[in-house]
Amino acid sequence: MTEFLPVLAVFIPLLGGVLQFLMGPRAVPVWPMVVSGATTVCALALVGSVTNQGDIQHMLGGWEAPLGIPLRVDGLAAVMLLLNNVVGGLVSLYALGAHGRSGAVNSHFWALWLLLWGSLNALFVSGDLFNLYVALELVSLSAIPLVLVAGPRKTVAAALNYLHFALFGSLVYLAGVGLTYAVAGSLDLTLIAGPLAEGGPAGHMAAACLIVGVLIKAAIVPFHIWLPAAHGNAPAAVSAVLSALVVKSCMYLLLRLWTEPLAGITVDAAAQLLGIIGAAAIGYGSVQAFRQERLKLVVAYSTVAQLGYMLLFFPMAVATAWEGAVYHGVAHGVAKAALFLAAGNVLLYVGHDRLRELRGLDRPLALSVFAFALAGVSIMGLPPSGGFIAKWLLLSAALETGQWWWALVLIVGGFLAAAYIFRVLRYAFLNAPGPTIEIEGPVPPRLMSWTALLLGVLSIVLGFTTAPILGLLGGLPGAAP
Amino acid sequence: MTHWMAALLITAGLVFFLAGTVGLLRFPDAFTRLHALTKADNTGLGLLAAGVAVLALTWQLVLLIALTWLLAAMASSIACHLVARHGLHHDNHEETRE
Amino acid sequence: MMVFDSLLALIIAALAWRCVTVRDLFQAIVTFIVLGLMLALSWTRLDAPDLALAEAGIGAGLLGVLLLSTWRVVRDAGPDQGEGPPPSPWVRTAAAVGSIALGTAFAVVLHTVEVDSDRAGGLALESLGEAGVEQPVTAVLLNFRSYDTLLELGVLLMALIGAVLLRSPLIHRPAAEDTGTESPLLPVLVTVFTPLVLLMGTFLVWAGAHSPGGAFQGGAVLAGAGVMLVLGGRLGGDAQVSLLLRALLILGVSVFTVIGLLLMPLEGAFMAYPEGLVYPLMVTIEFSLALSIGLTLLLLFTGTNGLRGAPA
Amino acid sequence: MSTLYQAMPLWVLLISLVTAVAVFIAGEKWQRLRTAFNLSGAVLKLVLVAIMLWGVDLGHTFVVHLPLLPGLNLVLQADALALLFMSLSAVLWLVTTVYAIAYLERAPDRARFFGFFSLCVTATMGIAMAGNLFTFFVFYELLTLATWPLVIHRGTDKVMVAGRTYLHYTLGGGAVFLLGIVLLYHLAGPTDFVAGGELLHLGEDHAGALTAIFVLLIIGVGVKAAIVPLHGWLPTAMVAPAPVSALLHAVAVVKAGAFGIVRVVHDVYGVELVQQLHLGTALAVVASITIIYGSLRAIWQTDLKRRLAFSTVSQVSYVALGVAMGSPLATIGGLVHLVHQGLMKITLFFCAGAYAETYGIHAIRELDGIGRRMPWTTAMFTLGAFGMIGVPPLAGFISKWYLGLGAVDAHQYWVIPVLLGSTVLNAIYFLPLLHRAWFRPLAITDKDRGEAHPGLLWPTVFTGLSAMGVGLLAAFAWSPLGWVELIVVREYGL
Amino acid sequence: MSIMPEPFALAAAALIAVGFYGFITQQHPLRRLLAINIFGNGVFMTLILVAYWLPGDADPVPHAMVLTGIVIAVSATAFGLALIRRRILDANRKQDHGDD
Repeated sequence: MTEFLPVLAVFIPLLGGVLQFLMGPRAVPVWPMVVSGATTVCALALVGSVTNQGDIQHMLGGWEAPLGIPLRVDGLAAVMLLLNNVVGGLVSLYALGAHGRSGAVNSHFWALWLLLWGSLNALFVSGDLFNLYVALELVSLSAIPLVLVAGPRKTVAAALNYLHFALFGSLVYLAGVGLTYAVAGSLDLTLIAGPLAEGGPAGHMAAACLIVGVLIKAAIVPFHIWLPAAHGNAPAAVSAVLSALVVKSCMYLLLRLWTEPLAGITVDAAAQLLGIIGAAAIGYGSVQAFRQERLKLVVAYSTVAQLGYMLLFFPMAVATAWEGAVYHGVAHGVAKAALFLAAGNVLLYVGHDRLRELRGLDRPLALSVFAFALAGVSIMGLPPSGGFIAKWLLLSAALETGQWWWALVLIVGGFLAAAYIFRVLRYAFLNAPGPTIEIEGPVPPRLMSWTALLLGVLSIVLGFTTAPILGLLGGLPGAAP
Repeated sequence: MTHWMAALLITAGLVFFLAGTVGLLRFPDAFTRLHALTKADNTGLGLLAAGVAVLALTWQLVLLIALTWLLAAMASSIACHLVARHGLHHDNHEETRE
Repeated sequence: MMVFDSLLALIIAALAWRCVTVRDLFQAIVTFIVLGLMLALSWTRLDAPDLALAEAGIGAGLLGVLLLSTWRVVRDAGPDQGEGPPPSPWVRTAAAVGSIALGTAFAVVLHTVEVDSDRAGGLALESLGEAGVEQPVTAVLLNFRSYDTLLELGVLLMALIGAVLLRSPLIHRPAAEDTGTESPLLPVLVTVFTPLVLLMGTFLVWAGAHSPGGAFQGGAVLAGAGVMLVLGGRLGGDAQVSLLLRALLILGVSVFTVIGLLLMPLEGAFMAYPEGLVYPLMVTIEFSLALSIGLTLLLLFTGTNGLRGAPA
Repeated sequence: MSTLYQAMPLWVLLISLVTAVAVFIAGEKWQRLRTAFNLSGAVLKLVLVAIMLWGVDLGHTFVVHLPLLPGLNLVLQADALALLFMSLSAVLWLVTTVYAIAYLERAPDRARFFGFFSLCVTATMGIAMAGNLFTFFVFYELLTLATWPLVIHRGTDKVMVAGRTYLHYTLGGGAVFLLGIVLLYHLAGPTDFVAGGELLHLGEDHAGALTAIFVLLIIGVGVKAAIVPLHGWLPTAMVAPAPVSALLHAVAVVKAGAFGIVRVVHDVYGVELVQQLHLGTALAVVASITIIYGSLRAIWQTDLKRRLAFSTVSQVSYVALGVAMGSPLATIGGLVHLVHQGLMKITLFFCAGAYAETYGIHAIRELDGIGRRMPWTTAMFTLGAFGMIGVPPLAGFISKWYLGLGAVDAHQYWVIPVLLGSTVLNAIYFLPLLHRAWFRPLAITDKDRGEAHPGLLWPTVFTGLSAMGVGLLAAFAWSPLGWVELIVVREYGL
Repeated sequence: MSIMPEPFALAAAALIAVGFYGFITQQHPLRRLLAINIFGNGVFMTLILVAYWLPGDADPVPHAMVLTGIVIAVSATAFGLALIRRRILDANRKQDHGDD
């Protein structure tokens, strides 16, 4: 039974989304909630069985590699599945408040969201280079229409830009897939490492294409320009998913590719370059986040910055850095979802998210502001939170490898994050006269406030659940235990 | 023998195509261009099809080639007609400049 | 043949360059379509007739119609639809240098790559006997790597939902002032050709088992028939969508998934077909796929929720 | 011993955390319920701390391990030193809560205030019970975060600026501290707080690295301990409501810093290593400079709370001074000052708050003649001020006496003039104040509202009398001095 | 492989280079989509070459990949075109409102 779980984790939400499309508005919200629940349960069961029994593999169609496509769930995939499905389940609950009424747009939202959910699960369980390309495209092409749910007029430009980059990035990746197949004759992630390493210039070109393609899709500086508008204008639930999970899935892919199929071919210069890009992303994203005048753009630029931390793994490439980078992905995912959901509540209540006019919000929206603050702690990397553990691990790795400059980047990055998080909180707590909230929308439904808060609390709780999660993750692939 | 015949027919077809293309490039406006294109290409295609048909081994294949030619000729004629009509009714010579 | 190939390659490169650099958008689009046809030609030279069919039908044909229709909207909107200022000379130079470097690198790599000839494809060719169909590409698409195909159908569906969300229809019914002047030949075209095209689409799907063709190419041709009906005024977009249409849209992906899931406990793997049932199952899947693909592509063309026959 | 009993540190921590959550949930609406939660939490905590005091005296050990990473544990342990700080916090939390309920009687956002207040106490408890540097840091940063909403409680533009200054200092200090910890862990592996430290064996080979790390760590905790030149946030943070200034800035936050210095010197490095690296004297010099500088600055402050703040800057460094000298007697002086200064300074801040709340007095010149209107408050203020100056037999005298003895013991004779000078300066900035309050004609023109609200007065009286009591009864075994002697005996292995 | 120039390999490289250049320099969203598609065609051509280089019959795996790739690229492009149309509609509507 356990070997069927990866398939179910992909196809429950995928088929659920397809059937939602078939049934239309009448099925909202009962059917999507049933599917969400089933998906979460199934994925958690999958994570549980990986925890207990180790890696799971399922050869699709019964064909052996390299003929068929393998589904594999190892520690890394299991951790990402855990993140994906916990955040996904909570976002579904939040969306029940935001998109729970029937109506064509809401129906499309649920169809796309369930499809996106399934696509992300498909990405995490895939063990095949080309199948990963298809999964990447699935993720992008369900994510971009989701941006439009906020109303095409506001979002169409952002969506178009997003589409351009997503499409271009995946084609670059596909070029890498093609070259890999040329030198390796296989697409199975476990079979291509050796041939790639001996592939000469073609091997290097393949590796470069794969990495650059994923970087474009992950919105890493300087390929980030599509991200803020898309993440900043999408509906809250979608922004949360995009920032917490979608770009994260690309970072996951980068980690996976680097440590497994490309392990023999990566050069130190490239690793250092990735680290430098990461540092640049941290600096640039944070400064931009600090300068934004809209709440959701602050959070969106924060994503640009936070993705940089995961890139610091590459130059260090020791077990501690591995754990730190993955943990950062998890912690950031949870925290960023909380931030966007909280921001969505603000937007719902106030009708806009212009920062200067959001004064004294902590009284009407105490729960959301609190959620924002808790998640902010994790984003700043302050204890006790998941973000802190990640920062601690990365700091330790920096000293372990003698590359102390990354430690400075981490410390400065924490400061910059504090600057933009506290800037938001300052407005929220401000009582002084000045432009105040004029249009007061409905107070967000309790469900929406509490899901945001729950995610905020989770991002703190992650500061104490390190042992089981890192135990599930396992060590750096290829390194001696 | 059949090879030579086929070669001859195909070459003739190509000449018509060439002529049509030259017409397309050289004629002044849309109508004359259409004229060149449709006339020359239909004939060219016919010759080409005939050349290939000579080489065909079974009569089914010949039938298929004939059908192909018929359909292509019909399609291009109707398309030409539609384009010309559109040009006439809209009196729109924008695209004929250059 | 070397000369011919070189000429074709040169034309392809020149067309690409022209498509990117030509000032006029219309010309760029037309160049793009021609480029697609040339690519199709070159791919037949490279032993890839399936892909040539697909490129000519979907990449150049269907996409071409779509591009031209969109071009009309762009043109009607006036000249100010460009995106901001043109890039600075610096950007241009950097892009030129970058692209030359990229192109050179690719050329060098493609000329020096030591291709591994012991590969999955060879295995696929050897295992054709177990795949249920003779045509290797179909075997890969619907059996060995059917999962990719299944997921890809999801991409189509998502693009459709996205287009529907945009509510930017592109229904090509003759405009009101044109109705009186409608060509008498157009109905002929539609009446004569539609059945033929439908027949050909069906044939392509069915032929996919043993010769070039398959669900995608067949679906594209089916969509082409639909496009023709739309352009001929026999079929129009509709804001309302019937349950039947939606059911047909998801038919492919549902049939595919349900077969895979139902057989999973029996065969021990998702999408493993039981011996003896391989061929019928694959044909069932292929036809439902083609139907869904055709309808999806057609709706992507109209940009609407649903379809409506012969508008009054 | 049952595990539940063993896990006492966890319960002590959770009780204030649960209180915080309960207060947040009760919110603005259910005021009585919230107050009930708050007070019962404080009382319960006091009871638990008392039980632990008794337990530690009997020699029980309380340790809780929560493994986070291989080799990285959250460790909560209650040794004698921890309990010293915990008792202080627990007692003063209850007292300050009573005071704050009266002080904020009609103010808005009380749920938020008391929630974060309880969270601050949680953090302080965590700092006290931290069993290693990592745990210490976790709670140290939690304290920063939980204090910020209290500093900016009023929400005006002015306090926002103060809040920003506060964050600049504390987050900066935290970052430096973090760097120090990571470096130390990298060098020596995870080290728990152990009397005498565990680093002595590294002293030979890594003297430079250890010195650098020591400096980083001391800067990190020095920010909260307001050691010059890292003291800038403390006077600015006086914009916070009086109970915050009283408990947090006079006691919890600065004491957390001072406590951190004690832990670093005694339980991470160990006195022997600190002396071997010549760091003790350096720290003593910095502490002395802070003592003199703070006192000097206090003299020129015209705002009552700011003068008290600079007095805090000066007084807290007594702790650092005592610890740095490396003699048992000086250590006794330093540690006992942790409690003594807390009691005295909270009394002074309570009085300042009472003045401000009752008659709107902020500036020192407005104090003229207030002794006649508010005799009890002013009496307590006088007690606190005399204690600060070090008039025998009040609490401050005991501390200074032991510091002086320690200086002689450690042959650091230059410390004695520092102590004397500080005493003189204390007198210079406190005595004119007392003179104004008792002997000058009344300055304020408001109508006579008599004494402060009982809710403000009684906590003040309690702490004021306690400050006197711990001095008078210092010789008893259960006095802070007696407890500190126990600690020092254990620390030095005497 | 021989070092003889392969015309189609050069064409693939040219398509990739030109597509990249267009992606960077083109401002109009429709032109950019075209450039991306040209880039994609270069990639497809590469894959087809890889398939062609298998001794004996052409390798069906890259062919399947290209077919999948074409369908994905076309559906994404179709969606992109819908986006472009929508943007123009919105811009027009805004202008109309401006005229009122």
